[in-house]
Amino acid sequence: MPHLLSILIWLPIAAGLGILALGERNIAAGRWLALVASLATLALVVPLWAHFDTATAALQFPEKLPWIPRFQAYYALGIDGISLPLIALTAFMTVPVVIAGWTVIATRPAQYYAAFLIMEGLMIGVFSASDALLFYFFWEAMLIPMFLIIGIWGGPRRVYATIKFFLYTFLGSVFMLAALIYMYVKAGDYSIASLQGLPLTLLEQRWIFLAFMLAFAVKVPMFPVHTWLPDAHVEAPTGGSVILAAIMLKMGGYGFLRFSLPVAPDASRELDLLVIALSLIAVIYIGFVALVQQDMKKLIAYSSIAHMGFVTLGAFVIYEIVRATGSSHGAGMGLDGAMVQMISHGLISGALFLCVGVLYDRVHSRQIADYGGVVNTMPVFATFMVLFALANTGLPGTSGFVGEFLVIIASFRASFWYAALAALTLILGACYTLWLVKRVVFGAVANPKVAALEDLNPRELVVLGALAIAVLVVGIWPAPLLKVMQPTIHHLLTQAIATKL
Amino acid sequence: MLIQVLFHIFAAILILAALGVISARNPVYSALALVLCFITSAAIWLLIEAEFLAVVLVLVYVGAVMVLFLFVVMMLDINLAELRQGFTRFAWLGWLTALAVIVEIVGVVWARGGLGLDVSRGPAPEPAGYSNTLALGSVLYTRYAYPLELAAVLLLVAIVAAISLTMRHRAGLKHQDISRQVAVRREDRVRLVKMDAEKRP
Amino acid sequence: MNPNVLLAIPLLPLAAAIIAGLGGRLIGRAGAHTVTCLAVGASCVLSVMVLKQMWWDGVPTCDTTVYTWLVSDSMHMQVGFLIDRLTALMITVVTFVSLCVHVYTIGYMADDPGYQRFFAYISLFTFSMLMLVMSNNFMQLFFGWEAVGLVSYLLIGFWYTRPSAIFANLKAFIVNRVGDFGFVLGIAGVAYYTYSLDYRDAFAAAPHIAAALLPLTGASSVNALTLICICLFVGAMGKSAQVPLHVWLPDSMEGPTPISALIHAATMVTAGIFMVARMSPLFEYSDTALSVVMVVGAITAFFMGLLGVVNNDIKRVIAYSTLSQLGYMTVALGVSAYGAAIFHLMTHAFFKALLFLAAGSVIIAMHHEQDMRRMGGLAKYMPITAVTCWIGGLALIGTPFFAGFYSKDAIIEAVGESHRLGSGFAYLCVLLGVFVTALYTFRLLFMTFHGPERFREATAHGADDDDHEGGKDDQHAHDRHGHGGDPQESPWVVTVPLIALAIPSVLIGAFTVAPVLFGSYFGHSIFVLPANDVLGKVGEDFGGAVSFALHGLLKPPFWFAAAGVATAWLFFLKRPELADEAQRRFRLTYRILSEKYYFDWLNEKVLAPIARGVGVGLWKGGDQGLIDGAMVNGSAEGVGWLGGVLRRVQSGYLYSYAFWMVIGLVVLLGWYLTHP
Amino acid sequence: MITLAQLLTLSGVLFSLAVAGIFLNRKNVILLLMCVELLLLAANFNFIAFSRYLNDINGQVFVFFILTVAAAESAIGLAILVVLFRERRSINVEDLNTLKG
Amino acid sequence: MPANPMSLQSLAAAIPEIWLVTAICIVLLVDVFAGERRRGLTPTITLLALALGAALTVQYGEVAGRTLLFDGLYVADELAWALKLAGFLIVALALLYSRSYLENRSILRGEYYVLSLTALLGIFVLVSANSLLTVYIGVELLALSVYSMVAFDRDSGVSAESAMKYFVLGAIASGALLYGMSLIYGLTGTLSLSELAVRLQGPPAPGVILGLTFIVVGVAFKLGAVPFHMWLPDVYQGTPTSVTLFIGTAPKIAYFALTLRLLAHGLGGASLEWSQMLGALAVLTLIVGNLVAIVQTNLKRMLAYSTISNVGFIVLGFTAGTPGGYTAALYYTLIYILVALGSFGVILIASRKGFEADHLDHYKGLYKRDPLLALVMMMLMFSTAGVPPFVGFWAKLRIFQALWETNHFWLVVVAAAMSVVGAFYYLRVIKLMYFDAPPAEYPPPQHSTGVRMALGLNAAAVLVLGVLPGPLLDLCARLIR
Repeated sequence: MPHLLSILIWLPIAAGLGILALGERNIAAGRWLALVASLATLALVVPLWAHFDTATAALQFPEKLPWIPRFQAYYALGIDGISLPLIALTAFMTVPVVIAGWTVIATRPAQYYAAFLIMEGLMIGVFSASDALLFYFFWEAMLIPMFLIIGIWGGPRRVYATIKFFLYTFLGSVFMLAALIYMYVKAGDYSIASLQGLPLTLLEQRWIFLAFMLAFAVKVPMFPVHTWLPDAHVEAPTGGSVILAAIMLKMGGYGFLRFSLPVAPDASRELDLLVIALSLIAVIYIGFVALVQQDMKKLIAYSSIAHMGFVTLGAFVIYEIVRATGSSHGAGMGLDGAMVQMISHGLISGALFLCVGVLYDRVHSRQIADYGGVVNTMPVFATFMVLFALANTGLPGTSGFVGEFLVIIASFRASFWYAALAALTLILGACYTLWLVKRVVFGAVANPKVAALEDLNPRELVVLGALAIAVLVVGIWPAPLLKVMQPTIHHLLTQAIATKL
Repeated sequence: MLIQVLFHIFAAILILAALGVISARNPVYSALALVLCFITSAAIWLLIEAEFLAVVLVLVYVGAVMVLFLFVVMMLDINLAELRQGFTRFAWLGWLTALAVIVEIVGVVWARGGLGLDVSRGPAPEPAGYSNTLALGSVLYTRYAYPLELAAVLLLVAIVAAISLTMRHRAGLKHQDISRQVAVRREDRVRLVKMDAEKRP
Repeated sequence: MNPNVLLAIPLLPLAAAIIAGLGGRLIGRAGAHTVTCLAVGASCVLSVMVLKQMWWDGVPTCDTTVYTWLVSDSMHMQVGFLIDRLTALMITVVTFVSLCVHVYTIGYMADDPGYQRFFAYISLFTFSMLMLVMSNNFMQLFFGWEAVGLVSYLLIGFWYTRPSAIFANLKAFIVNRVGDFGFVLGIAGVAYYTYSLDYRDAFAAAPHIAAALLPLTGASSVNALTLICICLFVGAMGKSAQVPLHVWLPDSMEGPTPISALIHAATMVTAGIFMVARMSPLFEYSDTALSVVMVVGAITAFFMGLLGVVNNDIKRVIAYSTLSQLGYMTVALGVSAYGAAIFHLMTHAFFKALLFLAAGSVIIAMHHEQDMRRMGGLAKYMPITAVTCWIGGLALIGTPFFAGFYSKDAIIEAVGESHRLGSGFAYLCVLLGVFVTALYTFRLLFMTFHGPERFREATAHGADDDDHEGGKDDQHAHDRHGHGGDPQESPWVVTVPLIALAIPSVLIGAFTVAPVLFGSYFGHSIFVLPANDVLGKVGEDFGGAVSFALHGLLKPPFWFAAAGVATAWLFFLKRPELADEAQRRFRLTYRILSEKYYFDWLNEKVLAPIARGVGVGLWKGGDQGLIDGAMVNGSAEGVGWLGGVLRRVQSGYLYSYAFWMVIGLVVLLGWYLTHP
Repeated sequence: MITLAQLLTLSGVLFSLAVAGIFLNRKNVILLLMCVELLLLAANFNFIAFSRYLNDINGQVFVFFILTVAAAESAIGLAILVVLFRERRSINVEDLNTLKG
Repeated sequence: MPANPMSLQSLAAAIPEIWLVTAICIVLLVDVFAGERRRGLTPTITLLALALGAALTVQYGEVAGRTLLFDGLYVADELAWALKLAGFLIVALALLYSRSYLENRSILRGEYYVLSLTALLGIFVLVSANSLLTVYIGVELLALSVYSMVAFDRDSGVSAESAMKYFVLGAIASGALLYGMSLIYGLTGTLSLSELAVRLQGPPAPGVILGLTFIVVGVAFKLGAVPFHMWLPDVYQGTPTSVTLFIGTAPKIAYFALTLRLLAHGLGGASLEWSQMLGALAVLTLIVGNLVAIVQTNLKRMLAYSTISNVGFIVLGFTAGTPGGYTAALYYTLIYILVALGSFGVILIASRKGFEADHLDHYKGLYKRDPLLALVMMMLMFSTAGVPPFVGFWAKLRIFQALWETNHFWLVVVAAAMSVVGAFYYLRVIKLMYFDAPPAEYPPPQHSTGVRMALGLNAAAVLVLGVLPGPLLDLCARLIR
């Protein structure tokens, strides 16, 4: 099927513009259009996955049109084993967002849906671009809809949150742009492949690595540039939080895998301890911070940071493994773990934010203190909430376990202490997540508002159910997911541990 | 030699006059000092055989521009009292800066090879029968036709701007409308009434 | 052996759980318990068949793979079954006890609104436990490990409206997570050295792992195997409630009694024991690790037993006895008498389940009163319960010929034989433990079934119940027998399991001791280095179950037990005032005991606040103060401030504008004229 | 005879005096306009000096145009001044500070 | 040099200027005779004249390669041709946007249009100047017209004040420029730029540097580079918005051309020196422009400072001192003009009779009051902030590229950091329009469909050029060559 990727990118964007064209007046049609479009996108992922050749690490479904001949910049698309799952995730997570906003978005629903669909297209673009300039184009463009989503449909402190979000990310990516252009000047074109192949001195690599790291660390987000995330999550509407946590954060990890490691392998080797240290700080420090949050969304936001710490840890621990064991044997596990962790965190955190959204729509409070004993009035919801919470604690059998398990095993190869510190998340994660569950879900009915709650409506049921199934499937049988990534990860590993000097 | 002496005299006057311009307490005085500046510089130009420009300078500036200045000064009934200007505490800083500029320029001029040409040489005297005016005129309307046209437009701009900025129709101001005066017809002015002579008793 | 059968054993309960859990509303209460009981019954039958095949038909060990969980960097992680005699024994025990509990629950939870949910949980638990014991690799082991933890979490918090319950289940999960922290590290270590998660490879590699050194810091390094084994054992400590990770078990009594019987006595808590036994090929090569195991077990065995003496909640007494018995098993592991440990695990499963269910039956009769001080003289009202409970008690204290005797005596002797570092201390602990066991057991029996009938006033003012742990569940506000009326024997669904469990509690020891303990039952499923084979030594003079028991009458453990019984009789039946006397006399000791050695105090009043304090500190200080305040908003404000300053340069005065221009000119000139 | 250096020096002095006049003067806008004239005069000096020195008439042509422009410029300047005075009833430089920051 | 004979044929290249002068006279006469009665006539005529001029330029004005006219005082090349065409369009748009505003302010007088035409003429002169003399005359022609436009609203004190400041400072600047020219002339003995380029080879003498510095000061003033920028905010804020729109857009072409022809071509010999000077000025400009813009409360003034920061980028392009750099500067200039047209246009539309929508708070909730306007403004703001898919991104990218090509590491860092700071105040405008509640009292913007359509197209161009930047980039590169 030709131009599948292009369709995946432009279909949602077109639909979004269509919804804008329909306008607020016939929003009913707009809603359905949004739903159909998002479902169609998801459906299109199926042939993508089906025709994906899991034997090769080469870019597949390639498309290449001249875009800016003067810069040798092409509208070049193509996916490999690490973009495919993320694209699938994007397509998958947009549907719940559309459904979740069905009735609850009162002001300007058309623009709300348009924003999300356009963003979906852009995000898929980020993951499928094989030209650095195109990548950056999508990467930045994506900020605009998110900026508006938080700012227009957000909570009381939305302005602070959204401007913080924008500037943080903008700061990061501007320097990435500078680095990209520098490499373009040296390489003569923007194709990611040639940037990866570009020979660079250690000094250049260092600077480039730092520039990239700034951009990606902000997105991931890594300590200490994570403070935009809690604010953004808390203020964003449910859908915004979902997309933010489920996909936007992944772009940081994707960037590390796609750019930092292959483009600046030597610098990565040199500075890996920095990243590892920051990741471990994220796991522990943030774990403690999450423990004391009073706001459900904030708590989940912080737990996201902690979980994303595993992504960066898994990605960079490979160098320590090589250093410690002298061979790259088992290093791939770290990368695998990072990838799986991204997917699973996408599902779980998205689901948790949807759960919070369900409560928020009813009670209009995110404060843990305003809840208690929800299970009495919403047993079905409680079941899902507990399930996702446990998945968040990395319970085996749920997707949350796979990534963390792989990363811990991999980091043990590097050093016992990395593994030990990383494994602390078992305890901390359980503490903050289950304490949240205890205070919100269990217990006697806390107040009349909770007593008045009614259980999930079919829409919410479908959404949460789908996510629950996804979480369990990935947890019980992750083999297919890893099979898709395998050759790419292997290729990436060889690129990452090779030297450019 | 004589020229040197004259030059130094004029130069001295010129600089003093310039100082007068910027330090006089009354705008009228500084305007007059400026006039003096122009005249002396015209003189110096004469000394270096740029007669035409010297003359033009006097005509245009002293004759037109400065009169305009004075006219404005007079027209605007400026409260001279409040314009009594004294230099402020930071004047020394200003003077210092001015000095710095002088030093930099003069330094370059006098430095060995500063300009890359022999500054101790003066302009070569023109041959006899040379007419500065003729030389100018011969290029002005041929080679410099284009700038000349532009200068014309420039003056037009000045006219348009000056008028559109300053001229305003104040209500109740009496002024004659030429076109109406010209366009007036006989009927408008005189009406011939036919009346018979006195009735006879 | 037919793999489908093996598959069926765990999957039947899972299916039942799913049906009862998701379809609970449709199939109703009867549906729920029918489905689950049938499923568990079926897998019980299958397990017995497996056991038979293993034991009598001598079917060889079977190690099959069900499916590949994932392949990462050429490391295959698979889901599979390892069925050897150890497994066979375990699955039989698990399914049998589970079955009893299912049946028992029908009566016990008769009119709990969460009826279906409950059955779903316990079937799910059966599934998880079976996955755990049948696993042939660490990943699946960990899955079962966590899954049983999850179910126990759900079951302890089954009555989620009770603050105490949801506190207890959170505590249970987190304490177990502390254990799992170590467990995961152990698994990672194994993966590191064998690049595989299958037992097979791990066991094969054990010797060379034992030779390897794992660098901890630049200078120091430890024996890899020791580290790995200790990490694994930390997991076992969490699951099997060894000091100091035992704190969750007593609180877990918040759950319904069947749970206490099924999970917190018979099966889940023994997972740790099973795991270590399963890992015997690893542990055997690390004396250090085994010493640690032994010492921890010994401490648990004795000191947790002591707590049973001062507690008045009937279920908690049994809970502490469970702790202590687990300690015995751990000690047995520590002296590499794995067989004895498993054997005791098995016997204990029966009689401890029996005791719990008996206690449950008492609790039913007492309208969910659990305080023994409000019981007494029940024997004549509920004979079956009393008798079965006595049997359980006798088995527990290791009366010769009873099941408990064989296992416990074997352990004590094995410890006696061992020369491992710390075995002296261990021996002392287990001997004194025997005395303590007898003491609290008979205290329980006497206070419950004999002596004055204190339940009449108890039921009268049973409402004002001082200690929050006295589990009154409002769900049971109804009662089958009117207040003040005499307590009556429980219905058959309750008594039948009691009897069903009483029989093995008496007999199973005598019948199985020869093969399981001293015979070749376990074969290769348990690995013991010849040097460590203490059981072998114990077995040398083994002349059959009867003579073993007769010998038992002459050995110190028996006399310790007798002394315990006597003391109990004296203090709690003959002259109860002596008990109060002693309590006054040894106030400090009593205080320490009744405060449970201040473990809970430490956790709740010290560790938890510290953690929260750290969290708040990092959040307010680190995130909001330093990063947001100083770095983010700080720089923003800095920029704004600078803007404000620069803005003032734009003063609005022509001359200053001109001045700046000239300054610019001067500077440019100056720079370029002085730097040609 | 008058050397180039002398002329250039003179013009330099004139130039900086004119500039100084502009930022030393705190009161009178008209004075600023006069200083501007002075400034142009300085430039003229240079052009004439060089043109004579190089025997190249173009410089003087340039001066010719400068004079023209300067005349126009002063006309417009004065016009603006008039407008300003009409509005503010003042030509005090220190009153020209409503726009700032 | 041989005086080449002037035939109409040879003058074809100068058609824009020639037509423009004619047009000026026509408009002047029409205005005089149309008088008070037919106000609408002059604007219409002017627009027609501009359109016709553009048409003529396209038809006859294009030249192959580079030809000198008027005895080498005038250069006609592709760049000049394109820039003049752009000039026609920009001025036309600016006048189109301004019309209703002028009416509301009752300053819709013929002179306004005449002056803007003369300003355009000045621009043209600069664009195709090839002699110091023509440069000077062009500068003055433009400056004088603009001074008088700034003061055009005779009833507003602030506009008079800003005009006066502009005038005086501008006079200083042109004085400095002139002084520098005189020195350069004296030291090279020629006024012709192309001749200069030939004669100025090798390391420049101090005298040349002296003259160069004066010229740089003059140029920097015209561009609005720090510390010669101080006229800019006051003028932008003080003058009627229509004039702000005018001076914020069209003259930038001229100043670009001025810098290119005078420094890059004429004084190319001393490129090392002046590029260093410009680099220093650029850094200052970026920092001051962005930082001070943050603390502004008046939109016009904020945009003025944003202009300054954009000038910083343009100057960076020249700092690179390579054709690539000039291309970048040209591209940036055109893009900047496009955006400035739009954003000041929005202010014009948002203002009503007796209500100047120049305070930032006037834009609160514009999104609810007038979605189209808000959308346009948002796109423009994102564009200037340099966020794709809008064209501003490419402008910045092109500058960065030029700087990397010449290894100006720290300039890149400063530029990058400052573009982040800059993003903040553009976002603030969007925040006001989109996230804040609309206050009741502000009158709704005007509904002149034509202008709105033009604005819409303007914004659309920003987007389209952003998605497909190729052609324009190529054009700029071809023009510089």
